[in-house]
Amino acid sequence: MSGVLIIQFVIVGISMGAVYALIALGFTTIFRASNIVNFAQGEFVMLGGLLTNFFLLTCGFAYPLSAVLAIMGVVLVGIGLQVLVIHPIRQAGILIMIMGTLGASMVISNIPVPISFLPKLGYLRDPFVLPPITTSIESVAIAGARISTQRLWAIAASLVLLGVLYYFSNYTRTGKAMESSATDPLAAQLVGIRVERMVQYSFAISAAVGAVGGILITPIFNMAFNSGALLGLKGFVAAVLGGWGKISGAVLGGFVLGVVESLCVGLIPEYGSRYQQMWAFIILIAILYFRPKGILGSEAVE
Amino acid sequence: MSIFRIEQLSKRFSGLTALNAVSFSVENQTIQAIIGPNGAGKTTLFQIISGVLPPTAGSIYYGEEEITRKPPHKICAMGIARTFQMIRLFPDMTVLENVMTGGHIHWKTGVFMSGFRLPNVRGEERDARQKAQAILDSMGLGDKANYPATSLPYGQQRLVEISRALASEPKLMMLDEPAAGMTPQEGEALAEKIGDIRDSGVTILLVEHDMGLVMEISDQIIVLNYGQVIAEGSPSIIQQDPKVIEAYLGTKDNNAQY
Amino acid sequence: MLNIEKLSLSYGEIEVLHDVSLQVDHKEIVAIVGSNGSGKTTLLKSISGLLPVSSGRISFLDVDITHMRADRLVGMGLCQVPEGRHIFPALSVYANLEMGAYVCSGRKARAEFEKTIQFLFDLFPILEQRKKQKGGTLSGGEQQMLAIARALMAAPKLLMLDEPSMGLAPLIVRDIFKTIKTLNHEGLTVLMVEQDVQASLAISTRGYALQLGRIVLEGSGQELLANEEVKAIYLGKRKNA
Amino acid sequence: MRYLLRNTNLRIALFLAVIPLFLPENLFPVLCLGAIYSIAALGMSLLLGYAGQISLGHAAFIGIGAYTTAILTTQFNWPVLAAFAAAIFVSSVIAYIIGKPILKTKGFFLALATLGFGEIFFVFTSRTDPVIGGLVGIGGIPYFSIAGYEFSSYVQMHYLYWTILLGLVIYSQNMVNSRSGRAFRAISTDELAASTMGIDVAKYKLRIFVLSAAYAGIAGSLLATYLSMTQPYGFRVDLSIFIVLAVIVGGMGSLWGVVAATVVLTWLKDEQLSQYQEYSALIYGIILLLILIFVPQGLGSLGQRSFQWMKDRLGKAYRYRSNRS
Repeated sequence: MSGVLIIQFVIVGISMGAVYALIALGFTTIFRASNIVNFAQGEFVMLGGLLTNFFLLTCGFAYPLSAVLAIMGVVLVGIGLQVLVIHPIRQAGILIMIMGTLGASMVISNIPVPISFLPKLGYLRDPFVLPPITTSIESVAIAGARISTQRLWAIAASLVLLGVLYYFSNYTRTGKAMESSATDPLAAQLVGIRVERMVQYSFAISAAVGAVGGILITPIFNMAFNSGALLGLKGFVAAVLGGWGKISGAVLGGFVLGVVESLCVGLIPEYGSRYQQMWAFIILIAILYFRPKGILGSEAVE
Repeated sequence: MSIFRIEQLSKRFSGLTALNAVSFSVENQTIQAIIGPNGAGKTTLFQIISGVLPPTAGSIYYGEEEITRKPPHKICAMGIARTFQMIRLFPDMTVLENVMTGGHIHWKTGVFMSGFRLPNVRGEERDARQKAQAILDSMGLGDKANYPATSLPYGQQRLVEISRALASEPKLMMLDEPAAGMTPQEGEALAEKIGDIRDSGVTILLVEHDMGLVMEISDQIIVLNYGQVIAEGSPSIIQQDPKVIEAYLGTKDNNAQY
Repeated sequence: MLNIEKLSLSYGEIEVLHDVSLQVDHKEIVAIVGSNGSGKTTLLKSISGLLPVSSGRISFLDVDITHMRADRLVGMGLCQVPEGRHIFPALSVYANLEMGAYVCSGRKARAEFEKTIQFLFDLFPILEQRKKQKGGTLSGGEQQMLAIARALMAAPKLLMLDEPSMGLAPLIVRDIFKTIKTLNHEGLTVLMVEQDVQASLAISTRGYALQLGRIVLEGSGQELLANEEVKAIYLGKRKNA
Repeated sequence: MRYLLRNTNLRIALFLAVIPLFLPENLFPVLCLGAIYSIAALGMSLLLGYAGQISLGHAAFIGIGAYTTAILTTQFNWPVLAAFAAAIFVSSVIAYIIGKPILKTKGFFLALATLGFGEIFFVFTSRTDPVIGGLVGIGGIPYFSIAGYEFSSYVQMHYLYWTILLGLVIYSQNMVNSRSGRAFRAISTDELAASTMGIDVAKYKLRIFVLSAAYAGIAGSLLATYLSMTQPYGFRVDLSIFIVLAVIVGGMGSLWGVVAATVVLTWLKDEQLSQYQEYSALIYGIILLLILIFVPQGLGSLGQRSFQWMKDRLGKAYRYRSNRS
């Protein structure tokens, strides 16, 4: 195995990890505002790609406009999820919450199926790929390894979103209020924070983050209406791996998971790629056993 | 003879010192009360003794054996039982089942065998039931055995909790505010029951706010304040101790300054 | 100012408050005393909208607030310092105070904010020293001061305090009660729930004694302090002993 | 005799014994599959309803039972009964190994970890071609047989499955009402209080996890002989969700309730929804959400609640009338 090839796998891993990081950020955002784990997080990613594809192909809008519309659409879905599903079951306990978000995931991912029977929308049932964001330069060379510009976009965007979310939750009034309503809902209400509203905000934000992840990943990854669940689970694994509940942990976990997964695929002959979708969960079980707090250490996990 | 001893026990929670080098020992078959203002560290002390929280420093001895940092189920198996400040009965069980659960350590049938209703399993179950019923009878709750535990009034739920703790046949029993939420009459009855339990050979460690009850039944009192032992002695000594009056009962004469 | 009529509240089957009626007038300090489990905290929580009331009526400044959400009450000027302080441990002292002013937004509020915070720093100099420290690293007494200061940031008309003396050394309790008295002189109405009967009744205009969810006694602070029954319940001198 | 008739288990057994005489032919598969899934749901009911621990990976244990039976009977020519026993053993052992690390977690994390385990099982079976046949799976599994007697018709299978189920219900009832059952119920509501009663919480959680996986292994083994084949897609997360849903709908603490719910849900899924093909997942998801939102305590509680409501109504009407007279 040549050094260049290893670098290649690492860079591919980092770019995939960037998307895992965005999904993990979505989990973290909701958890920090409500102590809820949203198992439908992966659907936001899928919808982000799907809606962009829809606006781009079917409506013929420009790429940036399509992306913005798609993000707005996914945000609406996120808020709808909170209002229609999460809110009614918020008192019913953790089991119902898990089942509720799983059920929502099942519904969201299958909504494209009936819609696909409308004229011109048949492609919704098939896997799809978005065109890359930048078409002029296809790839650049880094230390001898070739890397597509789309992958660089994914890395850059996840770092920017990390910065934005970090600033938002630590330095803005609303960000602090969101976190306060999860750490101490009683105290939050007593200073006049409307806790329910904060939970809605968190769903909106994490839907937006997920949608961005979807837009970035779809040009690299064969997306289909049912790919959301697996992506969501891997994002969750990334968040646990980095340190549950921490913004920095989500991002670090995402990158580490992406790189480890990519190296497993690249370095283990034959079995590495054959069992590609399995490594993340083996890492998960190992981390739960040896260091449930994750790399950066989280207070949320005992 | 002392049955139980604590040496230099400390507990810090992220910068706050809840217990600061607390030492004391408990004589066999006595009622030892621990009093002090809310937040003085009494409940933390119970949590540490029963293995729920690890101490930051110090050690705990039961008889001659050190039990510091043992898990709660081992501590229970050694003969130390407790009740909780906020009642923690198992809500989906009847009163009798709660007490039977308290006797968990005395029976043997494992998970896989318990599905077969073999004669020895049935016999064990019958014994457990009888013992639990006997304890409830002695606490005056015999007729409430088949009620859902949380349907009883507050005061009786406290008695169920004590019965549940008794079912493990402890040598040392820790009661965390047993009289809270009881009417004065219930408190009186409780005081009598606690005395009976001591006389049956159980040592009692008692945290209680009802000073009347404490003064009436305790053999020895420890006063905690700010995580430290500020006084120790018999009820009559404690009642006269100026430091205790200052910390706990409040000083009447300096009200004027408010 | 605050008027409670025949308030009852149950948790499931068990009724924890029975027909509680009380009122608080402008510029009063009213103390509710009672032992653990008497329903004091439940009462305060139901007033501030944290627990749903089964029956009865609560009005504040002549507005019916019986079923109003807790966060809206803060905007109306009804603030509570909860039992156990409940400061935000991960936020700095300053950020805690900022959160206290959450309901005050807009430019005018910004100017108010600086004034209020200066006033509070004068009142609690220790908080100014610890401005940048995380709330969770403060001592118990400092946390209690922060909790009170945070509630004051919302410019309350009525401040409700739940066990402000809990877990604090006597000297600090004295400080806190002195501060409450000072605030009251400046025009703040106070309703507090306390276990420390001596200290709380001594500074109160009026008091109520709560036992097992019922108001059993009512009177001026001094009257209650002198009352034999109060002594019997709270000072450990049994009537029959 | 009258005592016997009052015994619920016996009444249900009698009902099940005579029902093949009256049932339309096309409902037999529902009853057979319903019984098989009920066995897994029963295990889940012990784990989730009594001990309060969630698992979203039980489809994998069903799969392990099915694959063990399939491999041993088709490739090693084991008798079915021996393969059946091996299936229970293998699923228990794997549950023991996997349970140790993941039962340290709770709630959301336990859900994720078990979900991840299910995913590992799926990826492994679908991507491994030698011995287990990859996505195609294993076919040609013989019918269940005991000492040469083969259960090959629906009626025979009906009696076989329901007899096993009845035995397991009784076993579970005994366990629930024993020292261990109380320990599980204690753990589910208050781990801390349970541990101060001398209950070794970690040990008991592992035991019940293994036991419920053994139930799943039994179900899997029977499923393999019923379908005469196994495929990775048969043991995906939707089956795990199905089983958890059956426990929720049936009522967390009611064993026969869970069985009834499983049969109804099997009918809904295999008979009704399967007609809608591609839409079935969507409709199923919507039904799942509606159940969670409107009857989170299960349909058992719905029955109870409407009964209570009727009683209240009747009581009021009665009082009203007597006041007027």
